[in-house]
Amino acid sequence: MTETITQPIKMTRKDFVSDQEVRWCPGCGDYAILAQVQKVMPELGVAKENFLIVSGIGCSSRFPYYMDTYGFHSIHGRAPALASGAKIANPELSVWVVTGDGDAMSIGGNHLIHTLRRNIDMNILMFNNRIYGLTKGQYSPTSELGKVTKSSPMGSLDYPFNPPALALGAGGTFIARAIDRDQKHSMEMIKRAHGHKGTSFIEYYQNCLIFNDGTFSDLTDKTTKDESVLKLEHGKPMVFGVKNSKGLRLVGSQFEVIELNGAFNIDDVFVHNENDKNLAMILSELTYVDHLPTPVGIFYVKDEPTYEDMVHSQIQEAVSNKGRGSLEQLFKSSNTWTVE
Amino acid sequence: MTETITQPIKMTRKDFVSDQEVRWCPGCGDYAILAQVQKVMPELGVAKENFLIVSGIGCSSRFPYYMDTYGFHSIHGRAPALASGAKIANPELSVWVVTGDGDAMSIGGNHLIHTLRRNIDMNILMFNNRIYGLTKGQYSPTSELGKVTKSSPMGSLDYPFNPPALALGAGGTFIARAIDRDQKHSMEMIKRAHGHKGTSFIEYYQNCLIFNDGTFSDLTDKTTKDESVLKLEHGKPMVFGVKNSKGLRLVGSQFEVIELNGAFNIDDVFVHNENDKNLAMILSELTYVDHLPTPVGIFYVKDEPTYEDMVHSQIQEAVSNKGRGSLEQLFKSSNTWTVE
Amino acid sequence: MTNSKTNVTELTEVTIRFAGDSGDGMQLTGTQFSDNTAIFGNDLATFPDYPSEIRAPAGSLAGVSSFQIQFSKLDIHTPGDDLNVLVAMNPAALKVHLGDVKDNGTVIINEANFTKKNLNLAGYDCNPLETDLLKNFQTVKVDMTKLVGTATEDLKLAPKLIARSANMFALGLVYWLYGRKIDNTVDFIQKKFAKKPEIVEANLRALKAGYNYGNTLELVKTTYHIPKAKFEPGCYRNMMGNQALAYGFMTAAEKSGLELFYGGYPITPASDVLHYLSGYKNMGVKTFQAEDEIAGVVSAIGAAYAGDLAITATSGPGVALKSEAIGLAVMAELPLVIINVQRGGPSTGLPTKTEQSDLYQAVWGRNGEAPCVVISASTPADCFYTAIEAARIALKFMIPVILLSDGYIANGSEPWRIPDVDSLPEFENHKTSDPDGYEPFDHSSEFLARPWATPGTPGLEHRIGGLEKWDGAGHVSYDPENHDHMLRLRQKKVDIIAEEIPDEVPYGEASGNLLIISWGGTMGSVRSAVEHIHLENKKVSHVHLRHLNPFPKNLGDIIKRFDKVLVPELNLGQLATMLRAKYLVPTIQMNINHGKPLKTSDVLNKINEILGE
Amino acid sequence: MTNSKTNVTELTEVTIRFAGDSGDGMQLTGTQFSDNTAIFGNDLATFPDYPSEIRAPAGSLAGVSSFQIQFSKLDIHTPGDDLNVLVAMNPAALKVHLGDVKDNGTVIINEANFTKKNLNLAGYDCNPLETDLLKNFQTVKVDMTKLVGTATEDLKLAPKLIARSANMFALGLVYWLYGRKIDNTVDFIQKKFAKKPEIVEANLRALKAGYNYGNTLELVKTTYHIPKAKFEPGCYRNMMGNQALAYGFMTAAEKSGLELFYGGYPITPASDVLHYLSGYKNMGVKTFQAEDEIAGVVSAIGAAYAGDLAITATSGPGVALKSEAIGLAVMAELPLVIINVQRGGPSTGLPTKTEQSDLYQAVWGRNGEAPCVVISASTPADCFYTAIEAARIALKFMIPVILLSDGYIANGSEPWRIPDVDSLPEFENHKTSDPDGYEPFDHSSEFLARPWATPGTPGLEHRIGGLEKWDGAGHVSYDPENHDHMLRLRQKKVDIIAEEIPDEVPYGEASGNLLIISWGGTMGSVRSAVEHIHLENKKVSHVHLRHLNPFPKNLGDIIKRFDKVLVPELNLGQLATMLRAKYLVPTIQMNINHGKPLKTSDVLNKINEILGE
Ligand SMILES: Cc1ncc(C[n+]2csc(CCOP(=O)(O)OP(=O)(O)O)c2C)c(N)n1
Ligand SMILES: Cc1ncc(C[n+]2csc(CCOP(=O)(O)OP(=O)(O)O)c2C)c(N)n1
Ligand code: SF4
Ligand code: SF4
Ligand SMILES: [Mg+2]
Ligand SMILES: [Mg+2]
Repeated sequence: MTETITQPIKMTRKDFVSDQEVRWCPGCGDYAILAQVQKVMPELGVAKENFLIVSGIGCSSRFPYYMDTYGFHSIHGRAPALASGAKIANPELSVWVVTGDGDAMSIGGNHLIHTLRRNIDMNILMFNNRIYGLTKGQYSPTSELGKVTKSSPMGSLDYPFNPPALALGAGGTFIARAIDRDQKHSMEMIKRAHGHKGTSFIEYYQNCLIFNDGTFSDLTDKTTKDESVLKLEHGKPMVFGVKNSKGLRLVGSQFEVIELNGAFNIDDVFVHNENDKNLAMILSELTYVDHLPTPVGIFYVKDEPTYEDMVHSQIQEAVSNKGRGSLEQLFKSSNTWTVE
Repeated sequence: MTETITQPIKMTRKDFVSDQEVRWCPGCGDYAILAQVQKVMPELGVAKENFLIVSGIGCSSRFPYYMDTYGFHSIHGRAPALASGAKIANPELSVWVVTGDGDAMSIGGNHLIHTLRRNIDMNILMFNNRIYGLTKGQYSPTSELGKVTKSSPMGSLDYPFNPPALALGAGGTFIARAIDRDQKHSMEMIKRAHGHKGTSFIEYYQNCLIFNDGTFSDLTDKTTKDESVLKLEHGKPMVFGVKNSKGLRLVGSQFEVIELNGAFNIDDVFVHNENDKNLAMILSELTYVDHLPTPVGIFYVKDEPTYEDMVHSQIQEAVSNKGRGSLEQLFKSSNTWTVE
Repeated sequence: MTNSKTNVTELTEVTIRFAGDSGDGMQLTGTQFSDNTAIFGNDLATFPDYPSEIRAPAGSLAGVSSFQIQFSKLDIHTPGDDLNVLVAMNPAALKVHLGDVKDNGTVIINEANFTKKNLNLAGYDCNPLETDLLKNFQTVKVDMTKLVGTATEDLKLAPKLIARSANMFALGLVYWLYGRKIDNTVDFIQKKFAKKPEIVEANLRALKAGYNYGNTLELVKTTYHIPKAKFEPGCYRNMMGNQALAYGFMTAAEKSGLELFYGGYPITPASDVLHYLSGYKNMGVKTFQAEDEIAGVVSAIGAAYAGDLAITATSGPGVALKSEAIGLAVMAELPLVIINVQRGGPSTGLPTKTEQSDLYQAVWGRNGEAPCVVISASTPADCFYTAIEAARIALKFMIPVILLSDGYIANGSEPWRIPDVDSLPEFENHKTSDPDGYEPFDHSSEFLARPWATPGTPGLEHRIGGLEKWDGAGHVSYDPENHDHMLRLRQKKVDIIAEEIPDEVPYGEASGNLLIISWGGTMGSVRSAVEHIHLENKKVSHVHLRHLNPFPKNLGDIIKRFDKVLVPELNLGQLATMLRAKYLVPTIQMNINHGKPLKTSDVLNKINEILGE
Repeated sequence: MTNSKTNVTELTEVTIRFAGDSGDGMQLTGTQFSDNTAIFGNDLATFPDYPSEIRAPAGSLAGVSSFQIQFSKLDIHTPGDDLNVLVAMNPAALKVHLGDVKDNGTVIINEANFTKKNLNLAGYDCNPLETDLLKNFQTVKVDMTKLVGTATEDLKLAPKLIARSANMFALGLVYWLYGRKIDNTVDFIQKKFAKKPEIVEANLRALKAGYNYGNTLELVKTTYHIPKAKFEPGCYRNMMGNQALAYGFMTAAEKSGLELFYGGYPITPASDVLHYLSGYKNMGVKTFQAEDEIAGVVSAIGAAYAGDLAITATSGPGVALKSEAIGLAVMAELPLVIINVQRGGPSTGLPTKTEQSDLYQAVWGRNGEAPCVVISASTPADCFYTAIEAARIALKFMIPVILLSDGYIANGSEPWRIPDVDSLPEFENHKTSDPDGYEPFDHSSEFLARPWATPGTPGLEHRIGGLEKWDGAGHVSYDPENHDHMLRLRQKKVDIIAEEIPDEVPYGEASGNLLIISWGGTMGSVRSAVEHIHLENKKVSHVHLRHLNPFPKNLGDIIKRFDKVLVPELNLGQLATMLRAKYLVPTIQMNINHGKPLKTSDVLNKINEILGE
């Protein structure tokens, strides 16, 4: 049930570039992510023909066209469900879902949470630009309250979803956050997602130059990013700020910022444990808190049997208990009578 | 925008009993909940004609027929969306959604999480019997892993949702749990839900006698319930067990049971704070943990402006800024020219 | 075995309905009777009718559950119209069903349940057993519960268990009335309740008590004998419609060398397809109970892309939800079967009742020009062959197929001649692994089927999706001419299937005064009516369509050879609309929407009315 | 103002297309030209055509954006077929659009963009300005970018801003060519960019530079004059289709004394309805951007139950998702309008292109017998009146109405005579507050509309839902006769609307050789073709249907008076199927699916072909 390696020839990024012209706005964050994925895939030890990339509808969802793998550009919101069927049908495949904040969290919210709870082995990359790009700029379920857009000229009135919190609440077993502009870290996240057997969810902050430029600039601008990004690393204290001069400590159920220059030192800083769900939930709450940094990296990982593995073990179990069924047997599995 | 009290005559339970014969299996937990709601409603100070009960499809969703209020038995999974429209259209109404674990969390999961994040003022009572009752007994998204049902003869393979965790992850502002058999506590929960301005979500444990009898018997049987139920009360220490002999304390990010007879006393017990979201999330994780009690009561409450209030204030603001629009104005709102 | 003083009369066919409260075990009783009847050798058809509510209050009208069976020495097609025998276990059952009993028919009653409370619940002001309501019937009143109590006195059973065993008493009595042996049912009871010996004993004693009661008490003057029917030689079993669908798709999977994937969400009356399939893990069946109907069909589309024989089953409201995704399957040209076990609509409608009102939806219910193949099953056993046909078409033509069944045939049953496994055809499919000249949307094959390159196949990497595609290469294309071409090509993919399915042969003469065209579950009633009318030498013929889109290619020619065309349907005229649009033929409609199967007698009346005009 | 050496030729009508890269501002240029033309007093119609991709790569074929306008001294109905003038701002625009220019038409080119890179991107091997590709046209090659640069030299602008202002140069040039004043556009620029004086200045200089360039350089020998059209007296403005829908529903709400509720999910090309409505909070409009289409329509059903005028707008894939809920609205008999701004299907299809292929879906795309009223808009301004008609029917008959528009009329524009607010009719509705004899499903009113008792009304508490309901009392009913009755009643609710809508009056004579029946956005092209053919005294008449379900009651009679019936549609024959089924009339189909509006010339050719047969 593991992805087989049939292709010993070393692949490169080019092997994953399709012949289709890339059609995103020049400067769109999607380009960076595409490059990151194209760079990571050759290194995963998976034969090229075993990759399947499924998407919904949105700017982000055009992704499969640009990858020289099997790909399915499906309908709006349904990619996780399509990917589930494909993975159950053929567990050998390395299945990837590329989706947007609208695709995954608005129309597709239900499939997303159900896929997460079922723990079907796939890697969901949600490009969160906090806007509907393809339909030209309405607010999305991750847009901040009060956002002025085409459909909310006086400001939007919906409180946004907090994607890692929702994914954790749904029972997800791998929850991470990456940023389009941080190539090294993002590639690391993609690799880890691939390595996780079960549903991996990466919230990928992505800049939409046209309709929502700069939403994440705090986290990407050289001058501000140190202060605003908290890089989560398993087993490491949660430090951030210029020269890691700050840290987080847990008081009761709340995080507090401490300065590591006087009263506090590194031992007072809470150490990240990516296997602690309670911690992950508390960390996810930092997403929209102004005076606390935004965590990126792996919030949570848990190893649990995947849905499709259980499907196939039930089949094996049934076969070994009852023997492989035949049509003959099936047809005669109830009272029969013979007419001569 | 508050529910107006136009009916000074004191109402009783009978005022809320419709002329329709109640058609649940004898002994179904739904009867108890119906009685609880019928007893609470007359006390809420809301005129009878202002109640609107919306449901989806399922045994539980037949609820509106039995209430002598306005009611809409809609389609499977869509009750929160229908209720949203009604509440936005007429914020004077006291809107209630009655739904099942399948209706709310399977087909209706998306509307549920979006309603929760928008904080539209309504009270959602989700009758969780951890089974599909009306369709005669398939496992539901809240059924425990390995459940043998008509559609899972070798045991179900889906990890269940944890409803309070999902609701918290979605951004809910009032999350509680009640049990059909505990009338007094449940009525208290209903009242509190009504009192909360915003989306209230009550996970109502409900026994399905026919297809899932006894799922909650641990929590309702006299002999076991003290040990297995943790009643959350704001500002009170989290004690449970026979004669409240046990308590929970928080160590780092994890709860631990302590016995209150020796090394520990009541001061070591964590005090519940229904306004602490981090705490609520950690508590919600106790749902499926064998050696820890199951919390019931209010996990979390937060006061935040409701969606429909914001809609109507935008309208008011627009009117006061631009004046109430007229068709005349509207028609001439762009370049015009006159032909004589 | 029959008491010497009782006469035995031979009959051609009989219709019996067992009716009682949901808790009275009528479905089990009926199933036992029909299994027994089948094994005896009659032809038969059954029709179970459940209340919609889960356990409606005991004794209420809404809580009545019934099971009807017609059995015969001849070939029959329906569970019968009017009843020879009604078994009414309580007043509500009598109230609901008495109107269907023939004059002078037999009504068997469990007096025990005719209590004041039950009479009230049924809306009887006074006890019908004490009025002359039953005077036109042969009434057999027995306090079954009491007699079961007596027969089990020594066991000291709980009164509840005694009351619950009354159904076996009734069954025994009816076995006696039709000169049947009880052995099969004895076996069944012993197996079914093996772990509960008390229940076994209670049921066996009740069964025998009922049988002996008839035998010894000269209850009625005559018992009946219905000789064996003439069946084609072979091995037979009973088969229900939804079961036959499950069997059909498992067969198709085996015969095509594919694995079977089922993605779906429970809904009455389709859920049993999922239930049956989930029980055959040892045949490699993968069932995925999805979060909703959309995920059900979309997961199946994913499985189809990945190379499985993929199906989904639902009912009308579920198809509505799936319709966007079915359009995707049309665009992606993937093999997929969507089963719709129809129920009463619109909206939630009458969810436990039968109807044929989703034909429009199947043919026309999608955005854009999104033609699908539509076929329908006509009897419970026919569901097996219709499933195979659906899979065959989907695989051969790389196209989604909608299979229409309905609540009536889904839950009904009839004897099924078990086919020889080897005689069942193998299936073609379009899997490919050859990169040479491969194009994902290559339509150069005879029937326009595109190649099926599944993920995992080296060198055939490609992308598909819901945007318009360039014929051949399959990349996204906004080219105006290509779009027009592709719309017509997808339509043609459906239309040319008409070339490949067998011509229709009317039942009856090739020309005449009246042609009846029907589809789906009305097959039996219409055929029976036509058989009747043939006895009067009338020139009436019958075409029962399995293929609804496309129609068989000679249908237009057949129609031309008749003066009039009658289209009976359980809707407001959906097939009629299709026939009128396609053949510009005036149709006479017969539309009855009672949530029940069509009655042979109604068809017969309509035929006579038309011929008499 | 025109240079003395240039002749002025008078023309009846002209078609111009502005085409360039998505970044070239063609939509703005086109809109300015049409506003100006409207104010001048020509009749006009416009057609913007966007690329489907958000900012496809600059210079690519996929990135070409265009705006077409036809203007005339006569009454016109379409944005025109072939072009008198093409403005091509880059090689890709030339490549895509040159084929549509009339022989000897004018092609205005911004030479600046004919760089090697752009030529490559457009797929030109060599520069078409240097070949004889343009020899059949009057070609005006200008390095607009350079000239704008010169004109703004003193401002020291960024090259990007200069390049972006080239569109104003082109606009100025075309203004000059048609003898128009630039004042309106000057005003517009000043207002629009008020906060960015640099941009104002750049644009104004470019505009004037273009104008003067024509004026001073004797660029062409002739300029043109298109005299004012004769309009009905009144006050006019330009109106786009989606905008007109929004205005229509706001008007309906005011006129019915109801509040307007919009629930919906964005989708091309319907999103603008939401955008417009969300801008009118000061008219009390409540817009709810839902999580998906299902929540969009279901929230509207909730709002309708609560007493608002409730609408939802989407396109075909969205209607597919809404179809289950529309069935609920049918069952609940609530007033509701579902707008479908159609686009190319099936599935995601050609999302930014126009088509008429969701008619089947509107009429037949639901489970069960779920009849809805279906009406369609035919021009941008007609959307206003169609919206009012939809709301009127929904409220008067307590029924869901599907309103079909399409991408072509949604984004197109035409002059709209602003109606006198008081002359617009008030609306009836069925709100009730009288408990006396109240029954929720009382159908005793003239048109079978049930009373509308909204939550909050004392004494009228009641329950509704999707299960079959007892006529009158409205409680759940499984009664067979009642179900049949209710199915027919709901069908009748639609059918009797035919009694109440005006009879159709064919354009042209009442009888003749050929009747053309069309619907929706093809109105203009068909009408133009028929006007042409009337000049030849041919007996061709035209019926353009607004009401598609039910049809106007005299449609069958009209059809009988013609030898032949032609049904032109942008699909594979959906209205044709409906007409055939209803009237058993053979239809000649004309089906073009290019994702573009129908061409007048194609209709004309088809008419001639038929008449010539
Ligand atoms: C059923 C359906 N509804 C609506 C749409 C229109 N639509 C396409 S993409 C999209 C949202 C895109 O937003 P997101 O998922 O955030 O992707 P992005 O473009 O921002 O990458 C919408 C509303 C559609 N294609 N199908
Ligand atoms: C669109 C649609 N899909 C499926 C169904 C069938 N259905 C009705 S209720 C139900 C699930 C009921 O479970 P739950 O919500 O837990 O309610 P319960 O009966 O247990 O109270 C299902 C699958 C339906 N009515 N409509
Ligand atoms: S609209 Fe935004 S998200 Fe879409 S391609 Fe352009 S920049 Fe990227
Ligand atoms: S099936 Fe279960 S949930 Fe439904 S009415 Fe019966 S006991 Fe209650
Ligand atoms: Mg987005
Ligand atoms: Mg349930």
